[in-house]
Amino acid sequence: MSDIEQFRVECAAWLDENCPSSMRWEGPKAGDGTIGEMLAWGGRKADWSKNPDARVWLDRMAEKGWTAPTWAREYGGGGLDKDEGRVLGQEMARLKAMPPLAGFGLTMIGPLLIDHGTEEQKKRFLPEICRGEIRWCQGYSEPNSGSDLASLATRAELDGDDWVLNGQKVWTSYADLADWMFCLVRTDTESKHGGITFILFDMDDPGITVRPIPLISGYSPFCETFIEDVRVPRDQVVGGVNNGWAMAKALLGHERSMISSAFSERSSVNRVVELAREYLPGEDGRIGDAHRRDSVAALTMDKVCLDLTIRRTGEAAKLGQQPGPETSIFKYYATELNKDRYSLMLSVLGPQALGWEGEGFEDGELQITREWLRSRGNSIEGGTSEIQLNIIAKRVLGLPD
Amino acid sequence: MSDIEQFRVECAAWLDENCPSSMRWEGPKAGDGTIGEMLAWGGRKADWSKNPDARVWLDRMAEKGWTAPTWAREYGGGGLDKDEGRVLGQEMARLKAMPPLAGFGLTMIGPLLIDHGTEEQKKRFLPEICRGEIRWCQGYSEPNSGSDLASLATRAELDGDDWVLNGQKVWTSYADLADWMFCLVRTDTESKHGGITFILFDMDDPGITVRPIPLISGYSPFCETFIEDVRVPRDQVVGGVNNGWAMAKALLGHERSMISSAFSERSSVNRVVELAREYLPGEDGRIGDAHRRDSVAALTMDKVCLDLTIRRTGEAAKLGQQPGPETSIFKYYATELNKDRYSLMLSVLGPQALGWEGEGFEDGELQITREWLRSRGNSIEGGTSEIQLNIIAKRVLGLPD
Amino acid sequence: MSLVLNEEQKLLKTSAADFARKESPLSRIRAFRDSDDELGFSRELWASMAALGWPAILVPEQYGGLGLGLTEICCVIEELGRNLVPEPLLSNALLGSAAIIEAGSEEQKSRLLPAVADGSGLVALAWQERKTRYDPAVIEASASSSGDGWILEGEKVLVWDGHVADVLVVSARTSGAPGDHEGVSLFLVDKGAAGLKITRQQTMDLRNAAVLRFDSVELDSDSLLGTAGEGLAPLQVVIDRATVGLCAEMMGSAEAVFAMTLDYLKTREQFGVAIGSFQALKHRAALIFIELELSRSALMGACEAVDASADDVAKKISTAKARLSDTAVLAAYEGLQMHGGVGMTDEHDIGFYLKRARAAELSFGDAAWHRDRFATLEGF
Amino acid sequence: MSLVLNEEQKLLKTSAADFARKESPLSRIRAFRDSDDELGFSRELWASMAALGWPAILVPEQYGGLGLGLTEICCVIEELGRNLVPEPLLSNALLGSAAIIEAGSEEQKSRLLPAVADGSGLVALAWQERKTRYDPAVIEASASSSGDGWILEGEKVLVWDGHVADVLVVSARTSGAPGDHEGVSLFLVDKGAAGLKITRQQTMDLRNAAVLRFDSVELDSDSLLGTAGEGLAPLQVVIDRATVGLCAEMMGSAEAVFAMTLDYLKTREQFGVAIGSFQALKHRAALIFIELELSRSALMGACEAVDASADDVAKKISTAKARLSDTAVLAAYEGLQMHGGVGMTDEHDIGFYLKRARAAELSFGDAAWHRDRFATLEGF
Repeated sequence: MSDIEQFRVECAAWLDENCPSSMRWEGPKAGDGTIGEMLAWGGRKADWSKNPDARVWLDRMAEKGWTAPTWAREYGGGGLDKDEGRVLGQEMARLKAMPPLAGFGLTMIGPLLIDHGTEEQKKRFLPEICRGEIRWCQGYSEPNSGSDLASLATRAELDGDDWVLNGQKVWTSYADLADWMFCLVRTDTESKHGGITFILFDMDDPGITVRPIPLISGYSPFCETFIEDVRVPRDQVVGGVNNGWAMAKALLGHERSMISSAFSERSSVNRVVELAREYLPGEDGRIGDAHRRDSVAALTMDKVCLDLTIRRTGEAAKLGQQPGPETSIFKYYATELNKDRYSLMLSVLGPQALGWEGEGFEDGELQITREWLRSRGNSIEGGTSEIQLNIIAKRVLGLPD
Repeated sequence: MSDIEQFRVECAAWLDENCPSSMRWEGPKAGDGTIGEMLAWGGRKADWSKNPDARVWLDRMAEKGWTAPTWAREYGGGGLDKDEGRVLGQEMARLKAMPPLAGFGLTMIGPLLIDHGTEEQKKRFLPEICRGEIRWCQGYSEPNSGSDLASLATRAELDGDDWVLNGQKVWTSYADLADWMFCLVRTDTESKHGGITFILFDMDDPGITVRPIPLISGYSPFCETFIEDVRVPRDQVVGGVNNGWAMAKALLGHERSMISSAFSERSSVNRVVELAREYLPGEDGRIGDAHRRDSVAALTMDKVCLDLTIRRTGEAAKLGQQPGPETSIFKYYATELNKDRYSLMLSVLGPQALGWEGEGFEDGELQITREWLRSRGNSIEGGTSEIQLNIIAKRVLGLPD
Repeated sequence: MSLVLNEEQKLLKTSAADFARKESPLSRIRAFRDSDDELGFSRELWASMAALGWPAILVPEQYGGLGLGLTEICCVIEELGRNLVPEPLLSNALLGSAAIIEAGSEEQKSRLLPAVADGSGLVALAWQERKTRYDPAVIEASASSSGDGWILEGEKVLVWDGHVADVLVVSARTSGAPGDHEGVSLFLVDKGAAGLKITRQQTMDLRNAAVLRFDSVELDSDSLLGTAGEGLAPLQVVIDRATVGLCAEMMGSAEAVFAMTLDYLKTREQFGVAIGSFQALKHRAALIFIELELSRSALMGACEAVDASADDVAKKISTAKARLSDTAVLAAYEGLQMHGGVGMTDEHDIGFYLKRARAAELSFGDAAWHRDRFATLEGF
Repeated sequence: MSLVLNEEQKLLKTSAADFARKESPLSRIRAFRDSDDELGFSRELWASMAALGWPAILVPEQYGGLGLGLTEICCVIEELGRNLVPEPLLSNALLGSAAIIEAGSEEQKSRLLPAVADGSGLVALAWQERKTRYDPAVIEASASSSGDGWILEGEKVLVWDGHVADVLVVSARTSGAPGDHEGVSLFLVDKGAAGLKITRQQTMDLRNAAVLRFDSVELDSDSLLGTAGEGLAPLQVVIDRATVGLCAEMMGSAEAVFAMTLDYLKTREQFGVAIGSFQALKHRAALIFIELELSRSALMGACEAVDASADDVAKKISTAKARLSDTAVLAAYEGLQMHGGVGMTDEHDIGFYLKRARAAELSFGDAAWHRDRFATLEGF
């Protein structure tokens, strides 16, 4: 048996012995929480009461370094090579094992530190990330920046060995649950893109206040973060002073693709079909309203085309064609389609979509209405639809400014 | 009896005696030509063989000055006051009498000359216009101007007492049938809007060549007019040298409203309903295809809304509210609706819409296909849809440049 | 008749606009919501509105009303709609009392309408059930005769302002099955009737409404409104006119959300310029403007048709509701998108308009439903 | 199977692209039209295409063909579609000879297919009548048995390249009424058969087609293709695959019209700048690009499903035709509008693409028809 096959056997055996059965995800079942609740997000403020097995799974995997299997062992990773990492992934998939740890630490700030952090930063942060001891949030958007991220105004001024930060961040997801923030601040007002610095700080530092942002759909993980005279040591800058724009660009692509794939997967089109069958019943399981039936078919087919496009791009990537700016179409199309889908669901529900809570409505109806409202933000967050169209026009089609 | 009632009685009697019965239009009947063929357009090249009565009617009315009833008698008009003019209109409507003369002479260049022409120009041109002896065409567009009319390049250079013209005009409707052109030319290259002059010339002048422009739909009244060293006397400038932009603006409004009302009236939505009933038959005279039925209903209701809007604006105007730039919505909406209507008609015809001429298709099918192709130009001619939206955004909504 | 307002109507509209601006800014419905106010509106403000004569507009003069038309009440409702004013004008004047005017006996009118006109009495119309969707014939609530009177059973939902109405007009089957046109009857039910349970509903758009449960509610013989089994026709007339009222409300709120959006386009800067200078947004704003203009024409056309008792009144009403539904949703969707992230926050007011726009769209027939009705009326 | 082309397929596509660019610029169909050419294409160029093996792609190897798949022929058709190349590849390979491959006997295949493969024989499929619309069962042409053979009566329209076909595959009723699924039979008819009148049709999009009139045409017993009365199933299979071929053609022509439009946006100046710098046009161009990308995925998905004989092949084909129909029309409509007046002139090439886009949309089922079919296949 080759080394890699030997690894596969050992790996499978270990996983089978150590992965708690509740961490093997067969899709949503009655009594389960949502997948978001079942996953381990880690951090000092983690509440494990809903998913105690998740903590067991995290700790066991972290001990082997398999929360970040291909990172170096000295940074808390598994030290696996590419082939071994793939085998581990395959064996986890075979068991339907959930990832032992989720969040920005592993997916965003960790990789960035590996590429651009100092040796000290890597030693300080990566092991804690791998063990799920610190949870991260991202401080990019500000009330007056929006699509024009580079116009950010939170300023950092050097005072001795510390940067002193003042300003405000918005749309900080789970800032109330995070331990550290990676953040863009303005260190030079002369240069728009060239005056931005990427910096890390502890959310427990004095001067930081976090306030959740309720949305039109109700509760949301988004927060406002107020930053008042927060002192951050110089060695918490990543990638050098005034080099934050380059750091942000490296990460922004990640975020966009995550959001589009999240929305592409999350809500299945069949839900629209089932709703239409229930609320607009026709003969033999058909949808009784021919006009809506056409709309349901159109959206179902749109989803088929989107999925085919994602698959096609993936196959082309495997053949060595690097995906370029045309991936903006995923963000655009997936989010617009999701909006259309929820809009149609409301039309299907009719007056039963009018509820907020309480009497007169089914729970499922109330939920769809909330999700519909939330869906309206899909084409705003992570780069608006308009920004995606600008990118396509300029960078793919080469249309002039 | 008051003077005006006396006038009404005489007017009615005269009209009844003098208006040929074929000039009393009850709507299209079998054997009639189109209304465009039946109308008198006048001019030296007129062919009266299809409508000899139209010539009789024109001559009789022109003799009384009633082709332009409210223009002064000395210019060939009827010299009627406003009340008399209205009474004449009412009595003509009562008889369903067709206008005795159509074309740009009465509707565009005539009124412009009355407001801005020299006394000599009025004496020279207005009587000929009133008698239908000269037919006019309009030389605005050029191959490289398009929506940006002020960028026109046909140049006029002074040589003695003549302007010498060189350039090319496009989209000159009926240039092949017209006797005179009113035309914008560049007399100053330093100033874009301020270097344009409004000038008149005879189409028989040496150096003018006219070439019809076939469209994607086949024959069209549009022509290209090539202008090569055409000598035009100075006294054929209207409104002064380098003042042409003001003249054009006064006329452009006319043209836009004419085009939108033309398209709004021309093709009735019921045609879509009748076609859908014929090609997609259902039970009890209903349209059998529920999805198309929805589209037919939507377009029918759109037309109702457009007609109500035109009526509402008209009533507001009667109450003294001057229509402003918001009338751009008529041009936009009427033409987009007409395009949608023809697009839907093609969908209703299905494969029977694929013909150009000859075997395998009904005449009516072939005609709809041609009209559909022609309709695609509606949102381009007379100010593109994009220009209309720009006007609304800027001048109605006050959005910044 | 006309598609533009006459001087009296303009005056009425201006005074309603002044009233709404001064007395009822948008912050009121937010405050009612956040304080879990049990009425969801103010009886004092309602009294002020009554003093201005608004509840009396449609009540015939012999019952203490002004005997004016739909155009007049729409002038008021549109301006209230601009600020989402929560007082129960539409529900009372165009649904509850309208049913009494349309179907009631002389005795019933004389007894009930004077209080409607002076604002002291509120009447609500209970016509919708969970499966009604947009067809008032699809009801299961039933009334069986019992001696001289009736016994009412069933449930009604989305009874606008049903939580505060003194009298409820309730549709119920006295024969037939859900969907049948025959067999629908209308009844007057006192809010205090034994066996009637009224529960306030929390709607997403903060329109005040209630669920009514009838558990063997005994009704006198004179509680029947109109003729037994023939209630659908007057009910349909009432709902149709109320639909125009709803259109007027949508007109006001759609113009308000567009005004809010235009203002944002002119003031919000990105990349160093006002975002309203981006041509793509300009064109989209212009398209909304066009829809608003066409919508106003459709609304005025429907008002005119009702007030002139025109033959094509139902077609004009369906045209208006279809258009306003599409326009209101477009203006709200586009407005939210153009506001970006801030529009998604509960703190911003635009969410109220978005919710109201779709709730109104999905009430009394959405655009597709009215297109279908229009096509049927046109015979195709 | 895959949604991206393999190296051989890419090579085939590149060579077809080179061929179309060098040998068949758009000016060719204009020249054929303006000269009233009676073929509407060139036999010489067709011979060159045959020499490249294109008509042989789908013909099984035992009959002299290459035995390749739908993906391969679509590679070629797409590139020909880019220049609206008029030679009869699609009609011959995906309609006429495809019906023989699908339904023919061993004898019929051996007799007819070698000539198809080497390009010397052309076969057309006559399946549409004036009322067929998109349902091949809606036909009135009839074949009654007569002795050992058949007598054919009726009319077929829009027979692609029917004016030059040596052999015609004709659908006719041997029993039943228009719309019945049973009773459709397929026949092989020689172009010279007595009683057959072939008239070329002038289509708006310059696709070569003919009307066939059958006036008591006598057919031998061996002219029956497949089983009497059971011709609809193989016919439907053939039409479905040809639909994918049509999608490939539409893909090529939609990309061509978009390229033409992009070029115009970059070079045409108004108000002193390239019109492609106007954001409203930019966004619209980006939306077309998105549709083209989704369309390509739908096309590749349909090719893959056919070549892999997937269970959902019909759904994938309907998805592709619906998408391509919408995209092709969008790209042409927007392209024309962005070109402004010059695009309306017959002199400009964009009109050819516009006409072809809608003609293709209205052939073999438009988007709405395929959405309906998809919904039925999905059982809703």
